[in-house]
Amino acid sequence: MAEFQPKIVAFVCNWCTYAGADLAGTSRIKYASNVRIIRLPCTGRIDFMLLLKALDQGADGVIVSGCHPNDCHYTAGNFHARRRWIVFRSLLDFLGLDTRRVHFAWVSAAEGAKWAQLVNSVTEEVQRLGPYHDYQKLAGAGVE
Amino acid sequence: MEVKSHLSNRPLNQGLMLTLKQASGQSVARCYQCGKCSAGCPLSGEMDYPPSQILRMLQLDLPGLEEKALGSQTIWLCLSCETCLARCPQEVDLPRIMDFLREESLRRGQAHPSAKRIISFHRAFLDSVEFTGRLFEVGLIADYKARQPQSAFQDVLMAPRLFLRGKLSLIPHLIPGRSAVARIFRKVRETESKK
Amino acid sequence: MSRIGVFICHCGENIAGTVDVVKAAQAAAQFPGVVQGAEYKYMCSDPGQSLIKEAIREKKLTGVVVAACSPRMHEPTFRRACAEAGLNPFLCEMANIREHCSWVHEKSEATTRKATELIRIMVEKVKRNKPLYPIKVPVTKTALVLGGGIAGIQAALDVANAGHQVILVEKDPSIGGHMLQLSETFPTLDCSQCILTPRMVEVAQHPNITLYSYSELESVEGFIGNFKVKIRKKARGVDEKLCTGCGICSQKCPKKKIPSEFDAGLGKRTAIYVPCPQAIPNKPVIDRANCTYYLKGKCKACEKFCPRQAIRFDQKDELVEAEVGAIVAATGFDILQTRDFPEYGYGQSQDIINGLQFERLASASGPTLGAIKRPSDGKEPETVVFIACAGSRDQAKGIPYCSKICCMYTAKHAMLYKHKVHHGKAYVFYMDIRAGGKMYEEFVRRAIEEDGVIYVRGRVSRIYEEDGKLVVKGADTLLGAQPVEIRADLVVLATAMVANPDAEALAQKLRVSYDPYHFLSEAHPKLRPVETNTGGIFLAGACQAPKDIPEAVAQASGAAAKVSALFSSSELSREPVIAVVNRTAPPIFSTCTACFLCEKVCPYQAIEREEIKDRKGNVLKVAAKVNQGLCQGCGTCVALCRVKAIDLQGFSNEQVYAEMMAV
Amino acid sequence: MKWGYFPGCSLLGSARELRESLLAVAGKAGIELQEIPDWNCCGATAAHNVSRLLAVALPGRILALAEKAGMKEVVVPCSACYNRLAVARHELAADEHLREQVKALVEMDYRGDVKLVNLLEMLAIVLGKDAGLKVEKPFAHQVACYYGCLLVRPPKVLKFDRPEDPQAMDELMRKIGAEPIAWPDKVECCGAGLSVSRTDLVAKLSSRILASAVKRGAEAMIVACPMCHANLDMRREDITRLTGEHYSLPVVYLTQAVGLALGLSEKDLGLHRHLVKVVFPAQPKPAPPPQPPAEKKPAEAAEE
Amino acid sequence: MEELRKKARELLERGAVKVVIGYGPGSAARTRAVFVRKPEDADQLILNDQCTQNLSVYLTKPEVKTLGKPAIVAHLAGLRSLVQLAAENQIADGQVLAIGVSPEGKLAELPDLKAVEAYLAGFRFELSPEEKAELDKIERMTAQERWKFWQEQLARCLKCYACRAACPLCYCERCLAGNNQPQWIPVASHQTGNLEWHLIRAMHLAGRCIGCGNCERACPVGIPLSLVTHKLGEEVFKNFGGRPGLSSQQEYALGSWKLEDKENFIG
Repeated sequence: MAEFQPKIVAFVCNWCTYAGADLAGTSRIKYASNVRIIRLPCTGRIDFMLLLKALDQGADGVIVSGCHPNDCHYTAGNFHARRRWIVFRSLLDFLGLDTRRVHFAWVSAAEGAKWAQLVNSVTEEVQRLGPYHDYQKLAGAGVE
Repeated sequence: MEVKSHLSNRPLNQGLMLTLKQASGQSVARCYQCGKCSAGCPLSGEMDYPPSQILRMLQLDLPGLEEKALGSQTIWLCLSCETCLARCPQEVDLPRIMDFLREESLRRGQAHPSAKRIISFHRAFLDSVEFTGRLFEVGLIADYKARQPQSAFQDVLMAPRLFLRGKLSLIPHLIPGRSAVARIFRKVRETESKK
Repeated sequence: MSRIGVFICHCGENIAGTVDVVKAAQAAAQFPGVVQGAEYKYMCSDPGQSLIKEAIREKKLTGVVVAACSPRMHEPTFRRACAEAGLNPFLCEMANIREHCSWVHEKSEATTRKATELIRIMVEKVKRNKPLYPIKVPVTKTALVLGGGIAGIQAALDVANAGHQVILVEKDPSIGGHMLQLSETFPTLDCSQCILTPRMVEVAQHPNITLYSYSELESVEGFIGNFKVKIRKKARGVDEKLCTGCGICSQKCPKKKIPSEFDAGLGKRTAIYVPCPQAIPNKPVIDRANCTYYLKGKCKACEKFCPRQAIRFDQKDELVEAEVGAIVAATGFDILQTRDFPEYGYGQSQDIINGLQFERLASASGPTLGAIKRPSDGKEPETVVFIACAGSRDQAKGIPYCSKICCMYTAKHAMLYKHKVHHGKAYVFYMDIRAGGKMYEEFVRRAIEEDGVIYVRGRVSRIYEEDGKLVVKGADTLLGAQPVEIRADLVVLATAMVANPDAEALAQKLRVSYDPYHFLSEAHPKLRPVETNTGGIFLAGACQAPKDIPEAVAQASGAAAKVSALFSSSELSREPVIAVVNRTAPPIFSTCTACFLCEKVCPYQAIEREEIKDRKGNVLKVAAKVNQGLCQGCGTCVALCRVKAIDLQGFSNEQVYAEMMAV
Repeated sequence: MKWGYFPGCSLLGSARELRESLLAVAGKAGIELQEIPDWNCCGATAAHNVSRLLAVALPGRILALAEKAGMKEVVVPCSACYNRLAVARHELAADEHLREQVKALVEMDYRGDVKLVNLLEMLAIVLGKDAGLKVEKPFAHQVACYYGCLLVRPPKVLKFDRPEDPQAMDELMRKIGAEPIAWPDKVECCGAGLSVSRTDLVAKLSSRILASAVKRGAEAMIVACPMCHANLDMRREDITRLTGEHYSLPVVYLTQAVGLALGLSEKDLGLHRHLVKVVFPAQPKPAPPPQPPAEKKPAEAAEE
Repeated sequence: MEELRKKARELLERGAVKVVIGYGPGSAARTRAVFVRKPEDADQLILNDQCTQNLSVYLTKPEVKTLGKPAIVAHLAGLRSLVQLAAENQIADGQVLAIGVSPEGKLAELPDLKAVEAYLAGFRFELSPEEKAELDKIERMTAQERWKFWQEQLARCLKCYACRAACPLCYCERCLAGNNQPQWIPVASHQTGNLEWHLIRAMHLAGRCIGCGNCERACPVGIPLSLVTHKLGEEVFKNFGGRPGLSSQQEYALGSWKLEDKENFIG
């Protein structure tokens, strides 16, 4: 357990990915325990500010996941989300944040194994990248 | 797809299965003994154990059975025609497993006596390649017969007729890079002896 | 000051096996605002629930966190418990430490730590929960049933008999589905049509049932109790009101060689046709792809001879709109075709047929009037080989699942064959015999012991033609996997049951989830087998998973019961997880800037514009307002609103923010 | 058109006529085949029977050499070699560790971007419109197209034609005026690698295949693989000796049939090299095979 | 300039508008906004190359709203914010009269939205070569360099919110930044606070900002805020097409979607 254990926060929609994660559970598929799931009704509800707050709180990696296109329980939430992420990602990149730490995925209610693989691969990548000091050390710096 | 990765999440048995899994990524647990391979195998009738039975021996993971598999004629009769793999509902790469078992049985010196001819043919073949870089057919036959005196007269009748038809060239093709090829053989032997 | 109670469930060993629940409970008790940290073997059990209730009363809890399974499992249970103890049910949240923790991680410090954190996150959330009250929405007491197979028919009749209106939509010209094609049914061997057709007639005559045959679902809008659906009535080319179903048109139709879908390609039909004599409705349709008039522009024989002038070549598809309160999907299944089997000759041999084709061969109403004759030359087969698991349990063909019905109908087929051809030989290649069901195992034994069907355990590797015979190369794993070769006259493949080709599209229309094989997903594999994740939409029959007739019928009645329950009152109360626009003191009245971007993104048109007036009625301000009946609570508007004037009850900014800060 | 070319060992010896007919046809089509310099044996069945690493390393060297010679695609007429090269190529692409291992063994770089062209694919191009060749003497015979194992299996790796009852060769045959029979043994195994060591089994399998073709009215069997040819053409006496069956069905290389149709001479195509005379209809059953001569010195001589 | 004064005088005289919002002389050589309500005051108005500020920002201020129907002197950017404000339901059609000023300084009286949109249709809107070059410079940097660059820039931010005050599209009565329940944006002007404030502001302007540059001009410490707004403007244009502020019917890029929106970054 000497190796760096990153903190991963996952924002998932209730209908697809949360259920998919449940399925991973009922199928007893083992995966990295670094992830903390925050459940929201729909990817459409996932405010970009939440991702910032996650980094604030010392998350080293963030996962955002919901229903595949056309599968949204609310018909279009994931489409709105998709546009939001397109812009948000390019903004993060433009301001020099590490976009490799912010992962977006579609995981359906039937894709328990995909969820497990997603969590594992993100955990491994972030482990490789190390703690997100750049962002974390910001807090407190500068004039009060 | 889920089902697969789900299976692959099961713990592996020990013994030969484990080495097999490591060497070839093949899990014998995937086989559900439908017998389709044995049904389609062109030589299963000639084998001491049909292919699916060999897999069964590995599945049970009981003392004695591994050896039985490694000592079987089956693994040497396998033609690597891949019919089994092409039709296997569980996509078990049986030819790959057979390769593994042959290697293993040679390594452990457990190869079935009657396979001697087959093995010496392979050996003769490879020696020819190791020394010349290519296969020298005449040399191969001669060499093979040297190793298999009892079949000395086999194919003898054919030889002159092939010769007359220009199908037997008496001079081996020595390739410039044959030393490089020989090195490959040597290094492979080294790596494998390390196992 | 909040007083939160944390209740941790062992779930037997399921959680306690990997998570140190005692340690977690102690830790939880130390969280600020937590006044109780308890753990118990089974929280969902009665004693478990009373544990919570007592705590609520004694410790005057202002919030409850139950750390157990997924909220998708037991949230209702625990919220009800809280309500019974006088705590607003929406002040109860669940921390998912089973599906998301104990089941997916090894027993370790880290796992216990994660569980504890998940609990802390929920504690922080629940501190900010507000009492909420269910929302009442009206219910349209009409059900839409999709699919007129046995499942759809059963569901429709049950709902209709409960006194509610039903709209039954069938894509084919007649209802009846696959069951109508079957000869006899296992394990009783009663004639399928004999038991089905009375039900079909009942549907046709039922005052509460509106039948749209040869029609398909176009679109769905709305939500539980208030769906708006569009149904496409495909152009029959026939005026149903005038047509008496006399059948002269078919007799006169010059195109007589079209393979009949109903006879699974073994029989022929005309271009204007009724699938079968028992069809409901007994009105023909014109198959435009094959009709000479549509192909060449002339013929119209049917029109000439129709005594009622009911033929309408210019008829167009018609879109019917309807409002329904519930939807039952009973769209059934499809099967693999023989062409899907390379090793069995890509379906090139006429004498290799699938199970459904054998049903037609054996059916008294079939192309051979029930005589078993092989398609190629009409001879009676001396030897028939039946192959179970053809495509099923076959990873290589992408179908790892068991089709469930094949073991039984294969036994039935072999039996029927032996009954009709006494001297014939019937071989069945199988991997396992799955005969779980009332009288099922007995049925299979009968086939073997009394009717002399020979079972060979093993898959068939290959089939090829030789001297007018089909050489079947298999192996008998019970004989040490010895190769077995049978020279057969007819081979019947029990081909795998698969989802309908358009199942995925349907799922997306209905907004229900589906599995990797495109079968529609139930809300819970055990406890909510007929519901979907979308309120008001239910499942019946093989569109959910392979099923036999009794199971399909049972599920259909189950779905009907759910529908009736939903229709039992004219109002239904919905979880108040909906958006609200804040209202503040004058002069602002609401931080809403009335930019109405929310209006544009709302998939339910739930955003209204409210004018805030003074006493004299002058408009002081316009602000967004949420129609509680329409809002489904996706929260897209909330994420988009820049001032955060709009918020989502149950997942409010404050709650989610707090969760975030507790991570 | 200029292509890389890997003859493989048998084409220098027992399958000499395949080489000759291939080059003749290629020449006719204006395709220049450039031999991979210093190529070695692919290891055939022997290699992967005793060592997986070797079975990948030997083809690895060949592919690496082709890359070094700047070849984009390489024609591999022998299906056995084709199969070994294709499989090795596949495994090297899939397994990074193995790739590094092999690079070290062959002491060359390996990218894996050489495209392999088998005999059928090549002839499809030769007979394609663009080549502008016309059939001069239609090969008007009923033929049994025999693909053997190695052109179609393993399907997931080779992705060539359909695994059971493939069609590519049948189409080529129709193009040159032949009439391919429908028969079930197109991809049944002839015994291949056991040719010398277990002739008895090979005879059995090959005999079955010949019988099936004859029974269904084939006047010739078309093959693409030297190993199959060796077993089906050269093993006739063993077949007769071990199974009692006698077949006079000629076994013709794809390239030879195509060559004949394109008007090339039997000599150029090496038809005289077959043990079973290529005549239509097949020559009648000859007198029983001669007993082994008392003194077999010349024969021995021919070997040493 | 005379022409402008004449038009303003005339508009006020015939009561077409109650106030003319334009530029007047400010301290030193700078200009400031003036609100001319009497015809005789029209001479306060000036128009020269110092007049760069986008005056549309005043249209949504409560104080200004009470003055009655305004006429506003607006360059192209000003006109575009006008259209965008209309699209966002902040000003009603016909309730603002625009005096358009072309890049060459020509005036045009634009009584309503239709007129404004038609007028704007006569121009092409894209980044100037200089602006492009600036963007490229940043984009060519490595992520690390960009991070360093922005950290240095943002380190100067005082959280004075001048950028917000100057922005014609930051019209919220209660800005999120003032919201402390929850406290989305840290109050303190430490690095996190600064970064997040500008991130959030940028996201809120994405697909809406018409690039007038008021924010950058207003910034007392000279943070190159236009870089960010321009970048997002281009991103939105590249991915979804369309530029804000050209039609009041234009869909808000982040409030709409297409099935084929790119998702190469989604696993």
